[in-house]
Amino acid sequence: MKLITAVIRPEKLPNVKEALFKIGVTGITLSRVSGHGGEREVLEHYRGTQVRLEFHEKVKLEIAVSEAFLERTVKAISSAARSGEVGDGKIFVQSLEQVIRIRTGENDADALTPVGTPKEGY
Amino acid sequence: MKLITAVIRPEKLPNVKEALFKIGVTGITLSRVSGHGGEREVLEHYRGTQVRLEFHEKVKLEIAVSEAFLERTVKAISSAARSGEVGDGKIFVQSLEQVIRIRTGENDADALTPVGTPKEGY
Amino acid sequence: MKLITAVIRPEKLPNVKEALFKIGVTGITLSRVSGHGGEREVLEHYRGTQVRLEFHEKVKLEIAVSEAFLERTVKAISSAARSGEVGDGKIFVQSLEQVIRIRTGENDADALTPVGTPKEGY
Amino acid sequence: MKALKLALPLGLLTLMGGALAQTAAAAPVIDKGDTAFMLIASALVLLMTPGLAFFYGGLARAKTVLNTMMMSFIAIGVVALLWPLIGYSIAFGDLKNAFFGGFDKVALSGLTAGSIWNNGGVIQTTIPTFVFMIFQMMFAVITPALISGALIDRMKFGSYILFIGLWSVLIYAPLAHWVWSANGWLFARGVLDFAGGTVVHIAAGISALVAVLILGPRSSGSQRAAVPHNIPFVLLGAALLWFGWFGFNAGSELAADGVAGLAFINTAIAPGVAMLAWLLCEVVRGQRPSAVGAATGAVVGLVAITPACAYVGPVASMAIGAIAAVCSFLVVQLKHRLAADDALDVFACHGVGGIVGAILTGVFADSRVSGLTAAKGLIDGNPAQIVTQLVGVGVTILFCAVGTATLMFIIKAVMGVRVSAQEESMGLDVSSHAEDGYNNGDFGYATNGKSGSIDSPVILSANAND
Amino acid sequence: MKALKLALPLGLLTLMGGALAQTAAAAPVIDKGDTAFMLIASALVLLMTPGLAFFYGGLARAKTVLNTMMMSFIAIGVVALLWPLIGYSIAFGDLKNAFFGGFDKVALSGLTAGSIWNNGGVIQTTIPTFVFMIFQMMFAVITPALISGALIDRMKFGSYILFIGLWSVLIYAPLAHWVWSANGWLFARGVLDFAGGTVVHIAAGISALVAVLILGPRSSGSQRAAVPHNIPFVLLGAALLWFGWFGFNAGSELAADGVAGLAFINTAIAPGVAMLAWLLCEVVRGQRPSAVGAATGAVVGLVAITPACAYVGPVASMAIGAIAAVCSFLVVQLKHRLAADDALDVFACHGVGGIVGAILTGVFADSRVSGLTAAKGLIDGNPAQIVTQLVGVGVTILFCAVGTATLMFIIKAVMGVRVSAQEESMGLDVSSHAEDGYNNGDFGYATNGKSGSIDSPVILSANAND
Amino acid sequence: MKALKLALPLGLLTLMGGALAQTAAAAPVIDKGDTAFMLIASALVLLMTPGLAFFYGGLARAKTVLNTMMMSFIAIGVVALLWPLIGYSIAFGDLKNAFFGGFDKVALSGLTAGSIWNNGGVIQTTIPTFVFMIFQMMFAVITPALISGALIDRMKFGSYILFIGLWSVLIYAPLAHWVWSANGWLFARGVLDFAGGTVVHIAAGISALVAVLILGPRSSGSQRAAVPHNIPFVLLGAALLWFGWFGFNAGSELAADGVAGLAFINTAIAPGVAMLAWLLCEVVRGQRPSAVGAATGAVVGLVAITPACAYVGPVASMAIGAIAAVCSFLVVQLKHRLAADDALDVFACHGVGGIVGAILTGVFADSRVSGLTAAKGLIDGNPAQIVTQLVGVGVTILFCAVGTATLMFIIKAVMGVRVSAQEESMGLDVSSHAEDGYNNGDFGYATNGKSGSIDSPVILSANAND
Ligand SMILES: Nc1ncnc2c1ncn2[C@@H]1O[C@H](COP(=O)(O)OP(=O)(O)O)[C@@H](O)[C@H]1O
Ligand SMILES: Nc1ncnc2c1ncn2[C@@H]1O[C@H](COP(=O)(O)OP(=O)(O)O)[C@@H](O)[C@H]1O
Ligand SMILES: Nc1ncnc2c1ncn2[C@@H]1O[C@H](COP(=O)(O)OP(=O)(O)O)[C@@H](O)[C@H]1O
Repeated sequence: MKLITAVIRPEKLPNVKEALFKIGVTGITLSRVSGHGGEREVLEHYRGTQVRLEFHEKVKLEIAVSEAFLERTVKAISSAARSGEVGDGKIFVQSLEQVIRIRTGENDADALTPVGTPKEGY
Repeated sequence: MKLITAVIRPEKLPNVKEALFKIGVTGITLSRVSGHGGEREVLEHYRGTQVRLEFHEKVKLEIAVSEAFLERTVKAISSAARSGEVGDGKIFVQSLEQVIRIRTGENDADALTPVGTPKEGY
Repeated sequence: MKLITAVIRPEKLPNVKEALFKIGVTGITLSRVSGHGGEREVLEHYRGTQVRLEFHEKVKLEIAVSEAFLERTVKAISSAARSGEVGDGKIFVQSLEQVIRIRTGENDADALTPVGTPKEGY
Repeated sequence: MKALKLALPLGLLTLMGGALAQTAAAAPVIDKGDTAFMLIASALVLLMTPGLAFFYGGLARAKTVLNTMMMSFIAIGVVALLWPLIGYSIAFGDLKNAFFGGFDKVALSGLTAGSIWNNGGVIQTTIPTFVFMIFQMMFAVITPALISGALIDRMKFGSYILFIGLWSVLIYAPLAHWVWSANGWLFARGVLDFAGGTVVHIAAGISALVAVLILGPRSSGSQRAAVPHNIPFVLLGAALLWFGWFGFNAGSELAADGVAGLAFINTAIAPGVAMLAWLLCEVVRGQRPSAVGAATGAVVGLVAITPACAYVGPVASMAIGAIAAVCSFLVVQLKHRLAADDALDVFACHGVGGIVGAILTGVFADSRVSGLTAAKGLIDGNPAQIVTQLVGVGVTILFCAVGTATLMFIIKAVMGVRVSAQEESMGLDVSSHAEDGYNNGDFGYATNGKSGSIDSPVILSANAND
Repeated sequence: MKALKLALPLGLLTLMGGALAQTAAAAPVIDKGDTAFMLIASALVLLMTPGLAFFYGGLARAKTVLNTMMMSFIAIGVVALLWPLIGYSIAFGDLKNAFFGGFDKVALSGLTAGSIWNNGGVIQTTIPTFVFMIFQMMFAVITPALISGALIDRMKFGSYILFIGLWSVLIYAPLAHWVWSANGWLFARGVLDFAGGTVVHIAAGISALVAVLILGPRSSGSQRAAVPHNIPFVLLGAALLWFGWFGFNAGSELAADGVAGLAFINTAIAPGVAMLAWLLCEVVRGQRPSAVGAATGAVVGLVAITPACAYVGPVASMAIGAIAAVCSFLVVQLKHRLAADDALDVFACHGVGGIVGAILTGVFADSRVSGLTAAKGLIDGNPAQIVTQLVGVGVTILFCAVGTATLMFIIKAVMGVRVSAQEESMGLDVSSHAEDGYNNGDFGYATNGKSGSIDSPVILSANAND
Repeated sequence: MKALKLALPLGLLTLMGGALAQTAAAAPVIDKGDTAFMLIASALVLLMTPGLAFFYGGLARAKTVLNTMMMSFIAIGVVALLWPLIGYSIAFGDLKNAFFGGFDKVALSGLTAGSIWNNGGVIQTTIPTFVFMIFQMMFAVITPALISGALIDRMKFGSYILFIGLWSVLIYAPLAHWVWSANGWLFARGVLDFAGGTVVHIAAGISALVAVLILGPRSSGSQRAAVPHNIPFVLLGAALLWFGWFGFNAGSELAADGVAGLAFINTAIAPGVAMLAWLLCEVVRGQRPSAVGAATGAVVGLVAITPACAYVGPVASMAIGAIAAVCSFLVVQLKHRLAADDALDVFACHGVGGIVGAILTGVFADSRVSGLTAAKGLIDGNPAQIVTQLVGVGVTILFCAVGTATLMFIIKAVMGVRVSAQEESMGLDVSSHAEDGYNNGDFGYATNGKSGSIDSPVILSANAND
């Protein structure tokens, strides 16, 4: 199994979500992060003080998938999140040794199958 | 060493915390995340607009442990976080190549031993 | 490639940032986390109720680097984030199988090179 | 409005403060100055209820902030409907008996813009009856809202609405008649309550305590996490309460005169000193002086000075503020020993503060400062007043306890009073109001009310659907 | 200010409410009570604009909260400059014609602290002219600010400032003359608008609708994410609006008397009932009673009672509140069918509420309660008033629609009205004001204005630099 | 209160504005209109201090928001204790000398609800003495609170309390005597300061500057991160300040008349124009017009118009607002060159705004508008007034600088003035108040005060314990 971590623009989240749902990926964990990369700094002014915002708001998605789903998931995210401007973000792939579904104690690929879909893990 | 990442319900956090402390795990990093899985959407209404909350509030725990502690930690989390309803969350286990304690520069298992407890790493 | 995850004190962030920029690391993803380790609890009081803050505010940095950059990055963080007091935090290193730059679809080390710097990946 | 009414038992119809010595013979006229004052005072008292919403809302958790605030706001709606229709008539209608005012003023029948309030001909004021009615309505709004602080985090919103509606008509209105109407029996008994220590604060504090006993405690989870989510809101609420309280206390004189001035200065002094006293208590106990403590102390001082404000001098006012703060502080420390889970300390603040204030009114009332000869306490040579005050306190406690228990039991039987455990753990904002107090907007979808339309999330595969 | 003016068509110069029966012979004097009331009422009306800023700001997203709030705040600045310089003169200057007031009062020339307002000698009040001027200014401030709710999330801030400046001088001021000046043509026509149902609310609602048609809808992204970011702020805003509205409505009597009292009580009752009605609508539709709904309902009730407040009795006031809430609720449900992207429902709340209120004034005005014999509606035997009200509504709609469209087209041509798509997606707080509403401070650097100084981030290597 | 006092040097006891021409022979009576106005004005001024708490609190960082707000709130407590006990007597006690008022009014001895304020028999007003006392108290509350903005993020809370307590008694009260009491020496000198430009704003601004020089700058870490954490709170604070300022300025007339009306309109106009001027400065410097800028500009305009408000016409008022905003803006840009770390620009806003306003009062005071013949400035043919104003400014600066320095050095010697570096880096909310401004509640544990009880976290193994 793999853990896919994607850092994307917040405004692209709806697109990415739809793209993931279309290919059948519904297990997602999201968080709000700040990213620094090639984007220009934003300047703010408060009274006599200048403030540089070197970090931009991003959304991080963490998705555990079975090997079989890896490529299509990466592709889905990557095309749905692209604007073509600097700052679109990155996708990281790591290997995952074990997954446990807390509710049932199920292990590994079984744990990745959503409720009521006794299909092959994705 | 392993990195355990658990996504749980916020209301189960106190239980999980106690369970971890009981088995001697005290190094924990927490964050607030939003999870999407098998749970039902929540509908909200604001004037004429319907809002679907497709994501539910969750808490993510990241815990680095030595091999020896892996199983009991996973078990502790898994039983303390269980409600039996859809949405209880997942536990992910990844291998960890290196751990450095910033304060001392110590490496690996040493870095996982809490202050004042020169016992075997956990 | 490696994924470096560092949990540091918020007040040390400016130092760490400078240290990273100096060695040429500009791709960073930050988030706000709460950490529990060896630090003392903070007590708060609200009317008749005592509240224990067992968790302390920390900042988590995630940085993907090529092998070549690993050591100097870890060193930079570790020395810039050190105060010598309990609670300075930890650095975790994991292996990273794949990195994709969303904007271009580039893969692996290429994806780690910032805009306009066609030098060796770091 | 006690300054006016006190005149009565002594058979005096002349009023305090200046130009008001009309006899019954002279046609009563509206005084523009008094009317201006009472109009603005009424607006100030209205603002107290949103102030309370912030005071309570800031103390609540983020996931129940809206429910907590709505419990105050809805009181404006409910009482704005019921008070003109029936509550006012029960409280200030015809003077046939000592226990309630009757039905002649139902739906404000007969009142016009030209009516001047005279409490059935017994007391002549110089303000329009409409203005008196609305000033009183603002009191009737905030009193049940005060109770809500005890009930947050687990009460059904519908049951709460029913409860405060019935409470305001069946408990508040009669009590207001007893204490403030020219023929009310507690009024006749000589109980001193200038601006509502008994009718408002003891009534709310006791009712809160009784109501939570029937409602039951919060789940241990929500109790554990019960840390104020936004303390600046608590301070905002305290500030708006204090600001409005000037209308509440000084306005109770129904005229812009020196007695109103005395009521006003005490409404500034007592809570200021109570704030200091509360912080000192914290320091003495080894804690830090806290913002929640400052806000709480000020509110307790405001509560305690309410019955006394026009009767006592400024130094006595300092004493009342300090004593009430210490008493209330001690009760708050002990609250975890109580069976009742009074979430935001309504009893400890309003109940205790009100009782202390009512009794100390009997101690410190001083006609040499106020000029109100009927209002003498211990220090002015009338120790018997303390007994009278105790009677007032006792009757109020009894009536409110029995009345509230009855209402709560009936509502519990008819429709239930608690949300389900699951709704409680979700937080009442989402479960009772389908809203979140704070949104960052990125993770949710607005679907324009058209489910399945082109704007809504496209969900194609079956297994993605739940 | 209608109670005063209504006297005119009937040739009566005597005023309502008591001691004001001076004939033209007696030297007019300032009444301290009335002046006290109007000074405070003016302060209350000022507070409505920040209240609106919170009402709108809370409903907006976190990344446009400042821009949304600034659209209200800047209106205070713009109108505080333009109203004394020119707007006041256009609205209340000499009485040469029925369509605008002239230029004799430009820069308030000739006014002194001793001037008493008498609308060119026709109507004698007992308040200083300065006080009348500032009370009116507060109305001129909030009216364009109301429009802003429709325009948020995409309008250029500079264009907005130009728009409201021109709007307040060229549209608001003449309209105020028509409806409220002693020789205004709608006033002469007998249109009843006590406190600004037409001039303020219909004008703002219609202008908002027309302006967004020209401005265009928000990007689908910002529309989708348009969930209120801070509902306690919405409640705070509603509370401050309500509080200020007492000054707005009761103050429009320009005197502290029984008519002001009637206006005041209706300003409490109608919105209270409207709040309940809105929540009931939500429940009937199968939703939960929401905090945003309660706030919206109360505001709609306030809007609807504005033209009627001093003319109708309390039960009629309940009816007006309830009917307006239901109408407005229905329009809000349908809003997604409209082409116009009226972001915060300015039309549905102020337009619809204002129209319903104006018409119902013609139905419920009842001189038996108010004592204002010139203000009779259907239930007081004067069905023709409804037609008169419809004329007022129609003229206002027409004038504002044409005027707003003209202004917007000109500004669009001259300097554009929309920010770029990229600025819109960043959020206007950062792109138009270079500020974030909320900061946690850890991730940003304050550089003391000295770039490159020792305090600023040390950036050494070239490839780290952008 | 200058309109009243100015009458004196000219030997006139007749007061402005209408019906008040009683000679000493006629028994003084309370005017209901004036009293109504002053009661509400006092409430408005009280609200300014919480307004300030939000203005400052929003500009502070999230981890020091409570400490910042408490520095304002505690001023209410401290001064509510000290002003009635001693401060009032020093400022407005018997008239034996020109430098302080004496001790005859200690603990308000001798005052009753019937007392009418006449400043020792020299000036006859028509309001109760209690009302005058409390109106003045509200000024004494906010002035030291203003200073706190400079001191945030590092001052010991206990030392701060001691400082403002001493400051209010030893610096504020005498200064108030000099400028506002009938025999104060600056008053006799003819210094024009209607509502407190010198006594309140210059005093606070200078004291802030001197105090921070002794306190020392914040750590570079907190200075760096010093970005406003909640700008809507800044706007809320500015709005409440502005709202309250109407009471502050117009109330200083102590009567509801045309002069109060003039003071009121200038209190709306000058800050409105100052807001625009500040935003224009930002744009001229190539920045964006910001919300913090709008709020700051408005406050600076309010400060600058304070001494002048009842003396100048509306166009002069615009000029004062604009000039003060530009001056203050420039000083803010230069602040990083100063050694003093005046965290929230108290000197740049209140000091500079106050000085500019005081001097411009000497330029623009115009008796042809105000009717106050003793208040003539340059444009009214009295250039000498500018010199008089400069004397007033100079004396205030000198007295406050020396006085504040003395107090701070003593307190520093006795108990220290700064928290430890570690406490500063934790943030003063946790370290001085053991509270967090905002909590989400999930990560902390409430333990009901019973440590070790069944509700507290079960911690079993030793190595888990710290
Ligand atoms: N090496 C990295 N490690 C971790 N996060 C990174 C790294 N490089 C980029 N990111 C994340 O991706 C985001 C976008 O990267 P950026 O370099 O700005 O744009 P692009 O990927 O289009 O070149 C950054 O804001 C940051 O959150
Ligand atoms: N494949 C996945 N990748 C990442 N996070 C997941 C995945 N599946 C579930 N989660 C996280 O776990 C939470 C609970 O999962 P859910 O499917 O709702 O319940 P259950 O595990 O009980 O079937 C989700 O809200 C999400 O945060
Ligand atoms: N085993 C661990 N797994 C995950 N995070 C850890 C672990 N140990 C420590 N941390 C993180 O590092 C922070 C600092 O650790 P702590 O033990 O307090 O100090 P130190 O590293 O100086 O001994 C903690 O607050 C926590 O966020």
